[in-house]
Amino acid sequence: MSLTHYLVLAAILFTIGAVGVLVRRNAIVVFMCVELMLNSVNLTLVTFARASGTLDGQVMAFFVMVVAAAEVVVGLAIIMSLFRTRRSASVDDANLLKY
Amino acid sequence: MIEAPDLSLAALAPLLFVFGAACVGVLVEAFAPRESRHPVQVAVALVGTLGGLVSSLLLAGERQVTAGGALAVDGAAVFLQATIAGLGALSLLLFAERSLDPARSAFVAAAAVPAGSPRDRELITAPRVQTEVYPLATFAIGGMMLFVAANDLLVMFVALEVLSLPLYLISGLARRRRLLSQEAAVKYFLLGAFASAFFLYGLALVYGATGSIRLSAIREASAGEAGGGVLLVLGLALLVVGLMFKASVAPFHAWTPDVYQGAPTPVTAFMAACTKVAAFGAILRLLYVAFGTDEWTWRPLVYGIAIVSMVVGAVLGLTQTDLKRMLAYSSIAHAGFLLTGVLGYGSGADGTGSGLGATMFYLLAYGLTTIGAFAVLTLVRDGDGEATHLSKWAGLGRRSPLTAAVMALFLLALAGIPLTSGFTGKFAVFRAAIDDGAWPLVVVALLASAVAAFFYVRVIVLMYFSEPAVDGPTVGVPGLPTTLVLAVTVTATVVLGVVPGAVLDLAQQAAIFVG
Amino acid sequence: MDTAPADGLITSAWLLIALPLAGAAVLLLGGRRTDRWGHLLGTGTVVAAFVLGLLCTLQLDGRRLDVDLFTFVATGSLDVQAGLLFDPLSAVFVLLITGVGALIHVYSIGYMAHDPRRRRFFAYLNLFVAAMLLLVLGDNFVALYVGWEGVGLASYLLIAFWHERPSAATAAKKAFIMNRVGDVGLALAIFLMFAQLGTVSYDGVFGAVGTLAGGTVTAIGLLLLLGACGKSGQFPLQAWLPDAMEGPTPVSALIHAATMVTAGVYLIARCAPVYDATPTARAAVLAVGAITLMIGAIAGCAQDDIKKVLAYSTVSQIGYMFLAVGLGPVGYVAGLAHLLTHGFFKAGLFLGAGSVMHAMDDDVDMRRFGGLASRMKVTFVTFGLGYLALIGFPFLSGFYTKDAIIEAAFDRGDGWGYLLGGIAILAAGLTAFYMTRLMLMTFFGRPRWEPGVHPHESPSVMTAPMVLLAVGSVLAGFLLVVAFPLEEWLTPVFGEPEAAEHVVAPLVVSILVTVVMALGVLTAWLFVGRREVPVTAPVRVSPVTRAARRALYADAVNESLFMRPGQWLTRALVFVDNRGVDGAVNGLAATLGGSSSRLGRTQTGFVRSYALSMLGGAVVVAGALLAVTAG
Amino acid sequence: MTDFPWLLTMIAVPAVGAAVVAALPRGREETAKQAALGVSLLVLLLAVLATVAFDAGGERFQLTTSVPWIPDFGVDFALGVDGIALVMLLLIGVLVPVVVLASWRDEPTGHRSMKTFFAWLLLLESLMVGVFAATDVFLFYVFFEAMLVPMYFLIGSFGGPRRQYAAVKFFLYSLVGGLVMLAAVIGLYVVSAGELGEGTFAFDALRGMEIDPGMQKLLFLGFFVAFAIKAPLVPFHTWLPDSGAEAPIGGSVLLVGVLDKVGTFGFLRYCLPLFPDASRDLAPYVLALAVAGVLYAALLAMGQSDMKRLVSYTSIAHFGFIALGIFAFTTEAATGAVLYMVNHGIATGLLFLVVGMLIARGGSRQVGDYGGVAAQAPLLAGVFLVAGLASLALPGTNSFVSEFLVLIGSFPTRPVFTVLATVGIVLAALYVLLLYQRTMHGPPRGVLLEPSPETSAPATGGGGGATAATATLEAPPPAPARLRVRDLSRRELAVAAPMVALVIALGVYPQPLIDLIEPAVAATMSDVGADPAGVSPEAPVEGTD
Repeated sequence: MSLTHYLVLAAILFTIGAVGVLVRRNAIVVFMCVELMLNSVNLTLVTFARASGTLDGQVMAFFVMVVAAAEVVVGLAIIMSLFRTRRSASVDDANLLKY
Repeated sequence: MIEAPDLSLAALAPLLFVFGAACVGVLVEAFAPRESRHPVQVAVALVGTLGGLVSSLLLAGERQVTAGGALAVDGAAVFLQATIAGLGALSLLLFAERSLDPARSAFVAAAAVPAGSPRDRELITAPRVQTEVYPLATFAIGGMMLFVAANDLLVMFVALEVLSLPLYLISGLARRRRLLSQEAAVKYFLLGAFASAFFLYGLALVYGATGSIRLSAIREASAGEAGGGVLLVLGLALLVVGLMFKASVAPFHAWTPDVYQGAPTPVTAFMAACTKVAAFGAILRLLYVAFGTDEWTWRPLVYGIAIVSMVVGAVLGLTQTDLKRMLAYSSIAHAGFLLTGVLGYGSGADGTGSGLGATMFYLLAYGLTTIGAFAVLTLVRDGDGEATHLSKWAGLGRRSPLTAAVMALFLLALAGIPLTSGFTGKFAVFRAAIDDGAWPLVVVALLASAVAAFFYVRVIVLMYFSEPAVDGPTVGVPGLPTTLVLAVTVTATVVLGVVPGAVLDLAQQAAIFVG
Repeated sequence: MDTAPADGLITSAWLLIALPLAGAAVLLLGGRRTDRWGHLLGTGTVVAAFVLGLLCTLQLDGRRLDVDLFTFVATGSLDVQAGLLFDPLSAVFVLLITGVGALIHVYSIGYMAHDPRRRRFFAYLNLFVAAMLLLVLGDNFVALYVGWEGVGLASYLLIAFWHERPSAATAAKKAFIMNRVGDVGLALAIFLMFAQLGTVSYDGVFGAVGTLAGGTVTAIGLLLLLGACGKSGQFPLQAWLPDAMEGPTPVSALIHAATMVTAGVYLIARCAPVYDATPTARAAVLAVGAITLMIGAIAGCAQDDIKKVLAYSTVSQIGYMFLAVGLGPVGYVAGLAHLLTHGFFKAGLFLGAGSVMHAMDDDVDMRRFGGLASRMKVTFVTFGLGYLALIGFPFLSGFYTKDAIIEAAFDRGDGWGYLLGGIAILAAGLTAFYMTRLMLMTFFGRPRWEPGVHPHESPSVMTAPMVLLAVGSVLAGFLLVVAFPLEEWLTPVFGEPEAAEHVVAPLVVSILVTVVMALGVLTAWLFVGRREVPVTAPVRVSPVTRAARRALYADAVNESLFMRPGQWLTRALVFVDNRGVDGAVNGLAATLGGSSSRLGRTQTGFVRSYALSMLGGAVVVAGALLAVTAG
Repeated sequence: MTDFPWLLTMIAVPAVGAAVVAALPRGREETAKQAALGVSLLVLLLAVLATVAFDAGGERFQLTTSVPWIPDFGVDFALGVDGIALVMLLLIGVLVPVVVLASWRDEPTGHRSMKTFFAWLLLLESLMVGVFAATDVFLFYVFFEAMLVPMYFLIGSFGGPRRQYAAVKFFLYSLVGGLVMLAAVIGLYVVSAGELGEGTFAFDALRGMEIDPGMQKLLFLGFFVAFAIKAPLVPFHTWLPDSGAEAPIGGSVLLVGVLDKVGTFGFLRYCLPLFPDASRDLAPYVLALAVAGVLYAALLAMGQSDMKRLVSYTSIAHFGFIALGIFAFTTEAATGAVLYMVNHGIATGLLFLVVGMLIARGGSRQVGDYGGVAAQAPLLAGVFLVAGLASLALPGTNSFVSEFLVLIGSFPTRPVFTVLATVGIVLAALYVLLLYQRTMHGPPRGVLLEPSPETSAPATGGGGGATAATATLEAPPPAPARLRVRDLSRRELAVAAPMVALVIALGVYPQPLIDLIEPAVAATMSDVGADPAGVSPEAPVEGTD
């Protein structure tokens, strides 16, 4: 398996994540799809690190994980408060602001 | 033996001040007694941001790359940091306003209490003030200041998140109309995270294409066409998408009206002013430093995006009936105008154009005016908080001439009428663009300005030439913080319009990127 | 001929204009304070001007003198000096204007005695005299033009003097507008002269006419003729003059009979050097004169309004004058002589008509007159003398001057000459017919007065001018043609008279004209004098009569050719402007607004559609970038 | 005397005056009026003194002041006047006090204080002086656009029933024009940076540039559109009837009298000298618009039932004449055009003022609501007539001289356009006399009719209007109808008298103004490649013998 395969896999994952964001209604799932996108990036980074023979990419992956974790904290908090108010985590229900 | 990275503390002083204040703020939140928290938090945040402002002003003329090459402390960075710190301090003053809302604050007392619950109704009028917004906002300011100085893509990404995450939170902290506020936060968060993912993927691709994420290294690599090609171009595209999102440039603007409308007005002011500055700082740095030699690639792209943004902002703004939403569309249109300045990079790859300085001046002028405009919005209230519906503003000129006059000034500045800062800024960016041969773009920009002027003028018509509504809003008497903000922004709007020479000169001198 | 700077009394020729102008200014600005003595001041200034004019004329001695006043407009190569030219031609006009003007001022003191606005009437009359004097005294075309439009204004003010009457207001407007049409011609002639010659002074233009291309001279001549037609009520701009009778009768006498309407004749005579150089334009003058001559005479035959009859008569008589000046050098003097005698007898006739109206409670319908000869002896006698002078009764004024014109026409010697002469003789017969009809209907027959009307003679302040004018009507022709020939007086202007080669012997012409005149009188007596005149005009009349009553449909033509299409055009343009031009702008605004709300619908409020738009944007951006890179 | 900063003072005095008037406490309306009158008279005095200090035969620009303003853009705060600008300053000096006096007792419709009105008026005066006195293109542009704001508020706050629509329309039209011009201004700067090495906005420096013809056309169009909207040429004119009709009378006078002249002034000052080749190439098109405007607007004026709209349309026709004079490229015509700018300000200003006086009496702008006024208000009718005659350019009034100069000067170079425009003088007579006849002549009728005696008694109470209206339906028609109209008051006479005097004086002796104007016009003509000495006759003139 060449490195290209990893890159393609990562791209597929990224796409799945992006499409997930578009098609899923549950805010948590949408958010998980974003996380999937981030992780596909991690895969890409690690692949490139491997290709260039340096560790930079792998270090970056760690950075991304940390940031993702922080994002989870913030995100869950926000989604939680929405859920508690509306008793629903569907992003389509949050539709007061428009036009 | 690992070498410690070179770290110029002096050059990092603005960042250190702000982040330091943010950390202290967290500690205060944890340890200070509830009664004394508010003044202390405000003081800490202001000291931090003003310290950042002062220290960045002292850094004027500084040109170095520090922190192991991760940060570039150059003219542009310092100018934008000072701008962000200053605008941030003004926003914080708006946060700190306590005399307008009967409940003493624009922010929710307990964010965890479900909106609309009995406890929430109880709290809505309780004079309890929550102070977590101050450290959060200070972190965001710090993130923004880091953003504009980031000399490598990873730092840029981290800064992006540092500035975004607190913003997501404080967007949802409105005391009134909490449902809207929460919805705004969710939308902002989900879309922001989505955009971050794009940015990050772009980062990865650029890394793959060039083997580095240092801007200067990317520049060399792209110039040499060594690792260029498709990966680099795709990477550039995705990076741009991530940044344009933050700058609320169409077609990545969709969140802007909703979030501007839903977020607490001081936060909207903060976002409109500071986020825009930070995002454009990063765009400029990315395009000029990393892809400065690749000008031919991004130029048509920015050209097109600028047109879309101006047209969408101006046209959609026409039919808005909510002032905050209207200002959001105005912000989208202004993002387009700013992009015309970005195009004034200079012929060839040497970057001799006046675009950088012009754009930075525009950012400063726009930031000050827009904060002022939102500050006026906080004054006009009815029983349900701020009265942002356009119809409520009818006849305001008769009811409260001073408020209306100040608002009219800001609107005229946003429309770009001479003798206001908006005109100077527009003139500067358009000149830069025409200088670079982009006159068709400028013509479009001018037409868009004309269209946009219609909705600004419509507000003035309502305020001055209409009969006051019977159940019209009341105009609150602002406390010291808001008064201060209004004084500063009004003065700046007029001064930058009438005698802009010194500041323009400053921006032009600061228009230097290193790295 | 050289122009010399003025000397002696003539240096103060500007006072001729200034005196009546000052009178007008005092009366207009002075307000009610001047009500008591305003008419005296107004009359006094004109009398003073007459005396001054007379003295100047006596000093003139056939010279051509220039009075330079000040620089009116000088820019670039245009240099218009405000200056006066006092030469035999202008002297003749000065005397006519101030002389007849003074008499009519005196008459007006009585005629307007009971009008609360008498002061203003005199102010306007003074204004007219001043403008008319400027017209004839100016030494360049711009001064002429200023006077030209000035008399138009005075005419407007005076026709609309009783402006509560809508008919008066409309008539005044009509007069001004039709005059303006003519003025366009005059203005364009001036522009053309300036463009071609770089000057607008008489000396400059006339001196250089010879250098111009023939077509240009013809164009100038035709444009000047258009101006002359407007002012003098000549075809095709004749329709305003009869309507102008809405003004007080002294106005009709002074402006619309004796002086202003003859300005066209003055213009053509003054521009003799131009017309001498262009046979084409001269032919046009002839044609205009001949056509108008007939139109006026025919229309005059069918009018019942005493002033309208006189008005059409004026139109017709000025046609004679145009015919004369159109004949070229041989005709100028004849035309001007007729102009002067016509000034006397037509003014006298109008004053007489005013006296009659005064007696008949301002009624003008001759069908309700009749038998006034015994009640108003002075009026009858003076009017009768004027009548005889007009129809060319032997040895009265009209006899001399009209015959001269007819002779000159025959003297052309070609077929056209016979045609023109024939027309002129025919018109003389028609003149005799309609004037006799007027006399018979007014002064003879059974009284047909409205109940309550008690005719009486007018006061002496009115009759005195009538008597003087009647004397003039009787003698002027003899004096001007035989005793002190006008021809000699005007020699410095038009050059030595050529020895006329008569095609038809003058005696033959005179006899012919007299016979035709007698036929006209006879016919009138047959039609009117022998029968009872119906008090209301008969409805069932021949098409010829109907056409004559409506003045050969001149108004109808104007209305259907200009007025109605103009109104339609205006209405259409208002629609175009509101819906088209403004509509386009408003439509653009509406389109923007519409697209705004339609585009606004894309802001659905759903996060997922926002994300989709972002993803779409990202794909487009990436695609575009790749395309740019690849291409 | 010439060292004194006349122009700066003329800008500063009304600006300070505006601030003072605005800062007066509420309820001091009388003080505000007096202060405004005093300040405007002071400006008039300054304008006259500046004219005295001006040497007609001297340098092109005099009384100059120049201070660096925005060095980064190469902008100077540079003031200076040539003869053309100077006569416009004189016009401003004359019109503003008259307008102040005319607005003395205006009852504002928007319940807004007259204090604000006068403050805006003075600010407008300051900016108007600035726009004519600027010799830096950027500075000119700034004044050009800033001028919109006070006018916008004057229309919007103090105008008629449709003032909102009119104000927005005015603002947007002008703004669009201004923005297009902004592009050209920037373009000019960029071009100058290429041509002269350093970007500049100084008029004198820009004048000497040789710009590429294609670029010239673009820049010319940029300026032209702005000016053609300001001094409305067909088809950019539709804002003026709305604004002219809805603005308060004083606003209309200044709008049409001065503000719109900036457009024609701009043609002459900026379009011709800066872009001579483009001006020559595009002149036929401009002339076509101008002449179309003369005829089209005159016909439209006849079709108007609203007096103020009518007068606005007449102004559009007059602007056509001015544009014709400017783009005929002869000294005579251009001098006439400048003179026209002054004279039109006075004549149409007077017409607006007197129409305003009539409207103040009847409360209606409709022509059809008046009739027979002359019988009972002879002074009003007299002033109306003088204004109307000046509008139709009767000789003896000031407009004649300018219209005549325009036409006679245009004829040699543009005979066809001139002939068409000359037809316009007939139409001018038509619309003026129609208006005059309908309102002033004829039997008394319309809104000013006196209610019959028996109905006026109960109408002394509150709702007099309604009572009178219902009563007249029942009452038999009163035998001799009379109008309830008073003639001009002393204040109104004080407004009209100086204007009438100017109409006559400048009609009889215009040469002093021409002497002021001509050198600057000649300089402009040589810039555009025409012979500054004027038209040379086509046929050689031989000595008169």
